[in-house]
Amino acid sequence: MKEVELTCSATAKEPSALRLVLTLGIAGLISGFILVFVYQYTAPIIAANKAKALREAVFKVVPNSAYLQELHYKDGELVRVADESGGEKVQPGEILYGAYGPDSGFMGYAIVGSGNGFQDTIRLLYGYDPVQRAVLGMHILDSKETPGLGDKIYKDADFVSQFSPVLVDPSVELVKGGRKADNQIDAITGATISSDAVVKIINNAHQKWDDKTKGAPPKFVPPPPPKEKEKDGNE
Amino acid sequence: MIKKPMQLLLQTSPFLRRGITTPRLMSEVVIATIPVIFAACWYFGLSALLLIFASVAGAMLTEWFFTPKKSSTQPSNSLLDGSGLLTGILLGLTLPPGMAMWMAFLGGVVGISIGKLVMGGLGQNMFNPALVGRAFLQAAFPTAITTWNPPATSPGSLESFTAIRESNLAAPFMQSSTDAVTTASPLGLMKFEHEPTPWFDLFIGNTAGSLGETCAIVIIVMGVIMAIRRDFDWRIPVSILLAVAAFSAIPWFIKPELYPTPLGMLLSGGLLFGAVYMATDPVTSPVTPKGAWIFGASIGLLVVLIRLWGGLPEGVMYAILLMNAATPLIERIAQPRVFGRGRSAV
Amino acid sequence: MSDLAWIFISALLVNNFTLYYFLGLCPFFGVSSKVSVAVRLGLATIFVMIITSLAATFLTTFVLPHAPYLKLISFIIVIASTVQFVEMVIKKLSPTLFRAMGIFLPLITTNCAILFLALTQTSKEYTLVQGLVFALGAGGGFTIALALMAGLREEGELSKVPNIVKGTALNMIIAGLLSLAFMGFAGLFSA
Amino acid sequence: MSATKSYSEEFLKGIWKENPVFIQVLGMCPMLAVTNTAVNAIAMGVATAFVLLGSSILVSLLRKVIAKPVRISTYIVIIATFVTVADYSIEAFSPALHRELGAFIALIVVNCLILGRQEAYSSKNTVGFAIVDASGMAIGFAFALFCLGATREILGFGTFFGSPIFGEHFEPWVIMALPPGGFLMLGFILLFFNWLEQRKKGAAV
Repeated sequence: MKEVELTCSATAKEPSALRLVLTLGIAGLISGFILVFVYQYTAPIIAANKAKALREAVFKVVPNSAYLQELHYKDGELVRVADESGGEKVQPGEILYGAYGPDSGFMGYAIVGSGNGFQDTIRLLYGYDPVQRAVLGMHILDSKETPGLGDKIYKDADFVSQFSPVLVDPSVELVKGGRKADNQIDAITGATISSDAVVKIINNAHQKWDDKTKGAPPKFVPPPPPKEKEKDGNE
Repeated sequence: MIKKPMQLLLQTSPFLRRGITTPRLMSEVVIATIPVIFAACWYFGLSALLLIFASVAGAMLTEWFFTPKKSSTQPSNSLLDGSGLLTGILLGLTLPPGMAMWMAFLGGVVGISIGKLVMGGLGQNMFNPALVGRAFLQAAFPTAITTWNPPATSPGSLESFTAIRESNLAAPFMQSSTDAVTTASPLGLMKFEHEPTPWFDLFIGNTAGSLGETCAIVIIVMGVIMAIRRDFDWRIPVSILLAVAAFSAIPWFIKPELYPTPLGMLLSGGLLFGAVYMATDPVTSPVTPKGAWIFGASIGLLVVLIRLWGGLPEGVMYAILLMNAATPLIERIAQPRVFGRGRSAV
Repeated sequence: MSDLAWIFISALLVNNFTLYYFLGLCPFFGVSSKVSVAVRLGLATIFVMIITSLAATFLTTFVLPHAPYLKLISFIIVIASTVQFVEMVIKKLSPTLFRAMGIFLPLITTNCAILFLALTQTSKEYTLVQGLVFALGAGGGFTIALALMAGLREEGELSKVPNIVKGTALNMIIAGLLSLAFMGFAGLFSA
Repeated sequence: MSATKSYSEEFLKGIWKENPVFIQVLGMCPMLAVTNTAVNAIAMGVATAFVLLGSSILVSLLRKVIAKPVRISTYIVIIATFVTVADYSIEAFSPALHRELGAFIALIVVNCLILGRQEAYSSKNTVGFAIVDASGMAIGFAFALFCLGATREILGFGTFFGSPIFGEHFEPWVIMALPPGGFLMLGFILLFFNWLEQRKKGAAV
């Protein structure tokens, strides 16, 4: 409200154009200096945090896993993102994660799915075993469902534990009053829409990835010994 | 548009013979709720009376507490005009039978305080106070207010009348113990299970639902009587019901197995109760006939929208509140043209 | 429900910028005392939102991958210059319109709804078209909220509001009740 | 600007007499959205305080350099810089908090309170006074956020700083955690301040 007068009252005495440019130049210089410094310092920490959060989520939805690698579908098979993609950038939506046990044996895939919930978009990660054809676990990454009601999709342990495991054939099904078959999920009382959204997101994501995950899973390639020079885009 | 606090002249029809004073109107509407209360007791027993008592107490005590004891602007005691009593009764009738009494009390307090007193009292409220109370309860206790008890198996018998639901008596601020027998409301059944309820049950009220909303026949009869006595503008309920029937017929024609029949839509949930007792509140609805049609039709459209495609099975309360908010805008559009002046800008 | 329609409905009603995310409250309370003014400000906001959305898509595609830390600064500069630009264009094309809404234009710069729009469409990785639909819905939702609020406030002016409630407290409570009514839209078309 | 103003007075006015939220009703956009718990409210208060303090010092230092016609743009660039710093720091050191507060940290940029202080105070006063004024305002703002956050958390979740205080049978008032609860609660608090004001006036008469 006050800004109106502020912007309109700028006609007192005209300083030279040079002065204006100089002012903005100084401000820009200071701000640029601070920003680059802070960015340089925090970017690796933020990246590490994100990687850690992802690892933890993947290990949670695929039980007993200890390693993961990013995979994407190319020329009829799943390949590692890191070495096969070369110069091209893989879209985030086309990535899934292979999870491997402590002995590097394949444990399952972790797949990201998203869709519309009661209030806003829900993003979730679920573990999938292509042999058993079952969901191994489910973890909500991001949702704005109603506190105390819809947010039970991640706060209610009983609801979450139903996903480990649940069969995906013919499809994951939402029921009320207790699950009776291995492909059923019991809806949260009073939050049918949110429960339904979770089930739908998994079914949709499964449809997308079903054929692509039918082949033999790619082998785990242990990461090369950590080299600390991987900073990107710091101009 | 000038509002007088105590005297409300209804200009519904050109042949109106008498101005209706607020206490008279209020007492007529209060009397008109008695059959509905009776029906509620018939199907849900003593719970109905307990809840209505609690919400009336909440409403009246709030009104009493905040009314200036000696005030020049309010010549008569606003407690006696019956509006607080009516708000309390209407609020109580919209609650599910298993609701805790303290919640009903709180609803009465909230409805009167922020729905009415804050805006300047009787005749100045922008939203229907009873619905403000209920919307608050719906947002505050979403589980409790959507937990439905089935109606008594032998309605009207003494034992079903005196069997008090334990959840009514929960200690203030505490959770109500979940009653053993709960069920889904007809709208919930239709929405989530696609399972229609027989229309005759809906008609006589033998279904789960809020206390006052289940028995369609009583509400229809009382609505007709009140319309004849000109307690409200008949255009509002008529346009709401017509709009709901019309808008719900379209999806039903296309996919009858997925969407409810127009008749089912009309008879189930709080639609009739809302159309007759809530939307017709003269303070929060447009005064011109054209405005009343727009108001009612919009409520009907919103009800269908929320019921069929929204997250909640029922949307009557929200539809009325939203159109209460839009009433000033409707009045601008529907204002009769004054000679010598252009239309006021929207 | 198709993706675009859902983005629109969600921004317009379900996640209404003002009544759900509390955005743009300064103009919401500051400029909502008259309906005619409120609607005009709403329309101007829609316009600025659309241009901001286009600019944000451009920035996130071509500039920000190289300098992510400039996100906030570049967005706010884009918004400020868009508002200035709109002001100039309107002044040139229709002096009458400019006089009618000129005062409210600079206000839009400090409307957080616009910055939120740019940030959200970036973090949700909306395409150009999705971004435009999002801007249209968000701006429309802001306009609806503003018009409803203005109507209620004009009516409130005629009534005898208790002294201690007058002013921002009453506006805040009316906004709360509007927000409560808008909860009815939750989950609309989500299934 | 009289020469007699004291540091303590300039400091205290922001906390009570000119409290940015309760009295001036500024900067509501970012505050209502994130004040559903006490922790979020305090985090938001601290982030805002950091930005306010940082930009006030810088603006006050540069007040002789900044040319009038471009001062608003300069302030915005400076504020946006500090907000970006706060944003990155929170994301680096507390990812959980960053997820809770989301885009609302970035919205501190358009908080009218901060720009207002630069225009009304820092650009006209020495660094010392700018610091004092900014801290007072920041503490007042954070205090208001805390009041809102705490009441909304207590009623909406039945907890205070995450630990339950009413026992397990408490029925939370979910509405308080939702947007309408934010509006209503702030409305009630403002109502309470109006009432205090009126009582004071009544006592004076």
